[in-house]
Amino acid sequence: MAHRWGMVVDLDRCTGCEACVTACHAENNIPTVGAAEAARGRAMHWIRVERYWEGEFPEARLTFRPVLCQQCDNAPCEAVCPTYASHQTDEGLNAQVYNRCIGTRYCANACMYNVRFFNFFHPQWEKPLQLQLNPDVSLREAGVMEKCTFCVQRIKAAKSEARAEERELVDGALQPACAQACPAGALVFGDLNDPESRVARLSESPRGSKLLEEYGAEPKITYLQRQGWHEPDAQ
Amino acid sequence: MDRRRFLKVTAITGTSAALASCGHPENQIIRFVPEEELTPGIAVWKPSVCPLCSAGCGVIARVMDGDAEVFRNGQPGVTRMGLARKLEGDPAHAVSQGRLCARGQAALQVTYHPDRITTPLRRTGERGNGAFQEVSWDEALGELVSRIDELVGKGQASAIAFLGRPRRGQRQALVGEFLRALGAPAPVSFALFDDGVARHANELSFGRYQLPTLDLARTRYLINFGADFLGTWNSPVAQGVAYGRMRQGQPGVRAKFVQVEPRVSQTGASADEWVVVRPGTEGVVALGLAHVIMREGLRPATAAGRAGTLVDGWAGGLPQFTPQEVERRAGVTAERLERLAKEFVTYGPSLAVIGGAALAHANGVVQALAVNALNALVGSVDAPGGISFMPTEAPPARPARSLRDLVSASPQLLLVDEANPVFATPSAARVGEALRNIPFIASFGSFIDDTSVLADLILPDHSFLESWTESSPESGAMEAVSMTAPPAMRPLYATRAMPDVLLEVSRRLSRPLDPPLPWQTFEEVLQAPPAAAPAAPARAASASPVTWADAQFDGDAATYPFHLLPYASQALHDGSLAHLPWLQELPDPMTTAMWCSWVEINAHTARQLGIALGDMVEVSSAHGSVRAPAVISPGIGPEAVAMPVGQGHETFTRYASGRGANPIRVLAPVEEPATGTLAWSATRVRLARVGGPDGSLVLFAGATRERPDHHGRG
Amino acid sequence: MAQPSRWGTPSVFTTAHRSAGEAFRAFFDMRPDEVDQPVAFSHQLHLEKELVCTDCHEGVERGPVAGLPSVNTCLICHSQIATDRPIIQEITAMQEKGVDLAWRRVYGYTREAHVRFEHAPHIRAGVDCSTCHGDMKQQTVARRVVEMDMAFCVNCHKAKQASNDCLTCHF
Amino acid sequence: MNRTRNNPLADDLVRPLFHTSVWFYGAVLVLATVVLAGAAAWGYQLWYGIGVAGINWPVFWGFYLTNFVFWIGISHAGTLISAILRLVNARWRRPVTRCAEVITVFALMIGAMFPIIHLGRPWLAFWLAPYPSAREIWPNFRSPLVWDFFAINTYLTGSLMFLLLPMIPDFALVRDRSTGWRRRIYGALALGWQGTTKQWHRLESGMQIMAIAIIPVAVSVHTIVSFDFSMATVPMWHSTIFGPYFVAGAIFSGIAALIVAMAALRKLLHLEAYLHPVHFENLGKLLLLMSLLWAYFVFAERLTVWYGNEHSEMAVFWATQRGEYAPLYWAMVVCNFVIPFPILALRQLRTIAGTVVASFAVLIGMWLERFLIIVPSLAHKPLPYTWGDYAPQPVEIIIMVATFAAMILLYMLFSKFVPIISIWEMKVGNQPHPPVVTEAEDELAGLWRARP
Amino acid sequence: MKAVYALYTDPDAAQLAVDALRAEGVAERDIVVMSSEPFEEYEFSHRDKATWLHWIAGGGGLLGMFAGYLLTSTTQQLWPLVTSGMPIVSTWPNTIIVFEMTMLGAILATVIALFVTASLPSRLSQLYDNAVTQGYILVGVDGPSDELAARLDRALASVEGGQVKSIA
Repeated sequence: MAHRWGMVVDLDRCTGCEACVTACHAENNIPTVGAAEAARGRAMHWIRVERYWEGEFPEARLTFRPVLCQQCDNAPCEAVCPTYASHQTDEGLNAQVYNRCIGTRYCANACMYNVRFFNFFHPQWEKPLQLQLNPDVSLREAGVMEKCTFCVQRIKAAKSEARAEERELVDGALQPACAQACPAGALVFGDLNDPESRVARLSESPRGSKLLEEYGAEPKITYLQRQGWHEPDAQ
Repeated sequence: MDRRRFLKVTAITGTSAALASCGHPENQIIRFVPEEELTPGIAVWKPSVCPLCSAGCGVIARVMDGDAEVFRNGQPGVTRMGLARKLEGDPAHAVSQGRLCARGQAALQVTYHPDRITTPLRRTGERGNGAFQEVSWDEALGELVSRIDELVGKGQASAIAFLGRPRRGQRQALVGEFLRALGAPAPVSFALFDDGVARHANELSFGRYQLPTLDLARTRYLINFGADFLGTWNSPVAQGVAYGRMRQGQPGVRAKFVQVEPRVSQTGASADEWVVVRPGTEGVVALGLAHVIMREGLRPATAAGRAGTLVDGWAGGLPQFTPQEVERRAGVTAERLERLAKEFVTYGPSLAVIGGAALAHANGVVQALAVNALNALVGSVDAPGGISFMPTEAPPARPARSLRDLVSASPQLLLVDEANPVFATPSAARVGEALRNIPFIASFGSFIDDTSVLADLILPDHSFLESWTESSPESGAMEAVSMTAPPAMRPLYATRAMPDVLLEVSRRLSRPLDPPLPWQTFEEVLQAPPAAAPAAPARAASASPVTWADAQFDGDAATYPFHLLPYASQALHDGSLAHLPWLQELPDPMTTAMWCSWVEINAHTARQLGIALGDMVEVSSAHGSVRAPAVISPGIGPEAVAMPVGQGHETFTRYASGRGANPIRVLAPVEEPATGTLAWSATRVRLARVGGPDGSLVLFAGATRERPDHHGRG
Repeated sequence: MAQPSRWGTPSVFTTAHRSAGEAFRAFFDMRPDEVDQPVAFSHQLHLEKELVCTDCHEGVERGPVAGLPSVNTCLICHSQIATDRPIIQEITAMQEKGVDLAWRRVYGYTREAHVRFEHAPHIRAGVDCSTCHGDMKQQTVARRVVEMDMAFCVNCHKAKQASNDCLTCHF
Repeated sequence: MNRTRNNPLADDLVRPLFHTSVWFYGAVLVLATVVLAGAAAWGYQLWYGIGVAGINWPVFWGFYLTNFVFWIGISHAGTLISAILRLVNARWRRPVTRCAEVITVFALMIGAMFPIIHLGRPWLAFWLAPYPSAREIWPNFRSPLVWDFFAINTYLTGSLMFLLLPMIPDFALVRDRSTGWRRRIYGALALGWQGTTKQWHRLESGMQIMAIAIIPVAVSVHTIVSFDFSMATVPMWHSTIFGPYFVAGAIFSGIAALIVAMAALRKLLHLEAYLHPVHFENLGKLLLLMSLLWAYFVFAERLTVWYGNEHSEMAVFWATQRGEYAPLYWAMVVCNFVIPFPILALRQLRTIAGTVVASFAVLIGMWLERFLIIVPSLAHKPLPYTWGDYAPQPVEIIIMVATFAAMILLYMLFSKFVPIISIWEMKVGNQPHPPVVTEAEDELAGLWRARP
Repeated sequence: MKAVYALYTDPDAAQLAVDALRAEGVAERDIVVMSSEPFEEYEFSHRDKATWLHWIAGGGGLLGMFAGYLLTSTTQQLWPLVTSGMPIVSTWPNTIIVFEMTMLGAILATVIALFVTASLPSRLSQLYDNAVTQGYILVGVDGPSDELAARLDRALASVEGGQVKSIA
């Protein structure tokens, strides 16, 4: 059976440390845009840690929520793309084909999660910072939309390696950079079609919900809600 | 017909393209024969150690071939070489366990930083103006050796000083050996957030000059007094891993996490309960908890053992720390304290942690002792779910000298290894001025920062990926961890590892060292390490109890109504990482700010002073003032303002120079008396709006864009 | 753009084209079929001597990139063979000086194509080198003889029932 | 009837083609400079990237798409109005039709440029067109942008034909009155028109069919432009009212543009004899109707959003109602309703000057409306963390100004080369045979009543 | 004789001239009437009323509809890419393309049919007079025999207010 890649984000584990953010930058050749451009709202973070305050001092409470491309089944970004740069693969990935992208930015508007980022200018690396670039990942040029790919290069490498060695993929061995870096283990990645996989079991959790579920985009990322503390019954 | 064929038909041939592409300098540059066997496009994982903080996480570097611009024999060219492309936690390392924090991930950029020093430099202009000229290693070493020779010849070897970052392991031991053989005083370690207070208190309470390992995974009740253990304190990766297990490690079991601090830190954000206290009264709360526990007879005073006897009045049940008294002093209601105390003792294993701002007071040691005693009282020392001390072959030793000792000794020659005291000390401490008066300074760091800009000679070190590395963390794992790793990649530039430079210097000295150092290279040092430096005599475990002292603050409350709470930036830590663009552009988890400094202000305060988001405010202490844009936060009390540390470098590469403001500079030079560490939370300030937004506040999202009525949607 | 680097190259690495002409040529995929190589290496001659591709293009079975040989590779044989030829002497001299051959690529895709081609899976699938590179026995200095446009790849993938999803090649 | 009946008319209307004042050249020079500045700005943007515009994350669409919708709206001036009036055979339409149709064609051309200017990689815009290529990939017909491509193409083709076909007899007229190079050019343009009864009849019935065909196309174009927004689940975009709302808005702004253009022509080309106050009055009534319709749509849209009280939509709602976009929002209401309504409703004010003032207000108001549909919604998408804002940059402003200059320039040049009032249709209008109704009687009836 | 014609300013006169030509036995299709405006009120302008233009437009529309359907459905099946969980051949959105193609087909068919049936573009025929665009109505016959020409000449002259001309 084909894979269906998905993720579970455990908000109870997330500490907001942003290890995932830098890991993603390093893995996916995401450019830093500099202070001036960042001030104009052009910073690119395929994964970000949203924080929401509730209440006021001294009862203020904070929740962190890592948000990345939700890899929706009914992705609103896909249909609106005039050139098929955005479409669904048979493994459930919400593909972004850079060479096909003409930069209408319609997908980014259609995406209610705002997880798509646009190369307003050509990315620049002041030499020799370009030596840090991952040769397995494309460098996106100006005018091209980009977003989280679930580290498709890792998926492809792992599948290719498994095929060469004539074995099945092992659950947990293949991880996107963010999940791999996360110290608290808040991000769990895997194959939703494998009922034994950790991600499939966790996504059944009663704590689970989808972000902006009411829009019906059917994301493949399940958020496990943060829990409160209750006094244990027995000592 | 495709585009290509179309053009062929129109008879535009490729000749012009070929001619044009010859014009690119890349195609004219010399290509050197690769020095290593590489399979193109295949990644190799090589172990290394993250050098950015003292946690000592083992990392693995993904090395792949690539074309690097290099110099060979003074000739510019390009060569194919193995290049580290990504860092990840080493799954086999007991501290990092395959995980890595944001800063560790960004450590990659240290190697490839465009402003890295590539060859030795000699100062040419005025000290501090940043003018250097490139010199050969031979020349540079010759100059350093002649300076040392001169001092040794005059019998002034004791005027040679070494200032480095707190490091452990063979590299540090080698420095000690070198200095001892030279007849110079012991090396001095300096870092802003160096936890000397916590170590000192642990030595008093438990006989270990060491930071504890927190067994969070098995804790069921955690009270944290200000330690940013999920962000920047101690061993954040290991603690993060354990925290994940504490939260959702076992089905149906979830520990309670109470954070006691005056401002919500990134760690505090994850707490189930935030207890606001006045700065410097964390220990009062701890002692209040102990009082309730003992009063209720839940634990006997003797359970705390030595840690308890160190606290004055412990045996009598701490009568002066009744809940009412705690409420008066710390601002925590008596009912809440009673409840917390009962919960803490009931739902064990429980654990209390103190660190960070709570210890950065003049009464830091007694605060730490209070928490240590509380831990001991509930049996959380060396117990599952409590604190323990990692058994290490070379236990951490109390430093023999401090920065203050170094400065007051007016050395003639200073060797600086990546420490940046000019940035990280209050201007009132006048460390920069003192350094300027040292006749000769040599720096080993890879970058020109606020301190090394004063150097006369810069002898650039390899990056950690290019040199042998070692990890001997003092905490983070239950078992002893020690590793060494060979270089992950060849050096990009004409740099040399600092230990190798010291060994080379020792060989070149006109009067040979006695005894001579027995190694030729750092690699040999790692294979046959020097004997551990003798620890400073363990402080006589004085059983004399320590009396509670209230935290003292610089500046009177009438003129300076606010406590200034500097805190370690999640991205830039103590500022030593401000040169890495990935970290500069990492949104702060609490404010989403990037590339800037800011002042966190309570909404009520902001309203009173007429300050809106992004307005420029001036924070003034009795010792100076800084300006930064305001961020209004519900996570800080009305009597405090907070500022992240990390920005405000005068000189520190193109990415950090002249960016933001440095709150450390305006602090009062108050020290914790027992350890001499800076009490960086002990300064009062006043606040004034000095202008509208100047555009320096760069937010990724959030604060400007959020309305109070839309919180927590989802 | 900032000052050139110490290598005389631009100090900034960017995906931008440096001139309108370069952008134009990239857009129309205008590349010479033949390029000037540092030495006139004859594939024909070497293949006739029963060398095989993987002798010099070592990475082709293992990784994404076939790899272009360095002078070290040349001199594995030529430290003994044909050492009297001027071209071999030149190469020997280069190795002594530590200077490598700056081969220029003949095949490959423009950056805008975002094609992430991997050799190894194709070799494993039994695709012959000549399918994409032509019969090298007929070529002296390698030249581009196969037009690798998208139809070329897609047709082969169709014929061999390999995946034709966009993410197969473009990511 | 005598032979002189028609000639003064033709003389009048052809005169601008043969006599050009210095002022004209001066104006062309100024406008061309502005247009060239816009072209230079676009070149700058092409070279450095779309980032020179003010768009950002998350406001990915800004001025360019505002102008796109605005100009496509303006394009409804012409063809739609003139087609409806042609179908209902409103007498007073005759001097108006060509003015209107020209607006359509030029506005469409300018409008269609904006989505291309706005692309990140405009050199690949041809991928929107369905054509067989080696890639075997075709456009995604589910994308509203592809619908736009088809709709605008159809509309542009139709409008162009609708404009050009009735120009042929007038070209023949100019051909017969000119000599030398002019005769050759107009001779070619006239396609050998002779005016046989068969040609006239085919032309008339062809125009009849075109008028029938162009109305649904025009409606579809602006509906599809509205689909660009309403297909996306962006707060206050995802609304079924958008189709008719946009069409009404388009006609609204189109009529306003027509009134302004007619007033300018009347003044500059001295066409007082042909463009009477009654034309302005009738168009003013239409404008009044559309203003009321617009107000109705806005009220319906706002009421349902407010009543529904959906979280993310309310964020946009309040941002426009009393937040950072409120000044623009209320300016829009003033321009689209508060100013035009009294002017157009009161007969005394419904003069040429009055309607022109009202039309200018409407043009500004409708531009603001497009801006307020696009930007506040994108700035307030469902996750509050991602809220943003937008400020236009010089490049966007220069290009926008240049397109206005281009519109005026094209209009001026057109009126210099083609009789701006259809001469033969004027002649038909002057034929004595139909029962003559006075202009006063004709006022409302003439709008909708077919000639017997 | 190449042609015989007369120029009238009054359409009533032109109508009389047409009737006169008919009376002379000139076939309906040989009578040429040119004017600078259509005269729908007069019988002479209705001689070519019968036309297939509406049907051709409809046919063009059908053709466009069919082309639109083929274009959308076949290209979507050619390389079946899933977007947004929609079916490969998505009827609703395709309807929009089909509609636009239908209208485009109808418009193009109309224009082409108009041009073909109205013989546009063409060179000016010999029987033409610049006076037509000055408001005269030309009534004449192209290429009559000499004998017929003389008769027509008279017939045209018999209508008041005309200037009879001939082209040799």
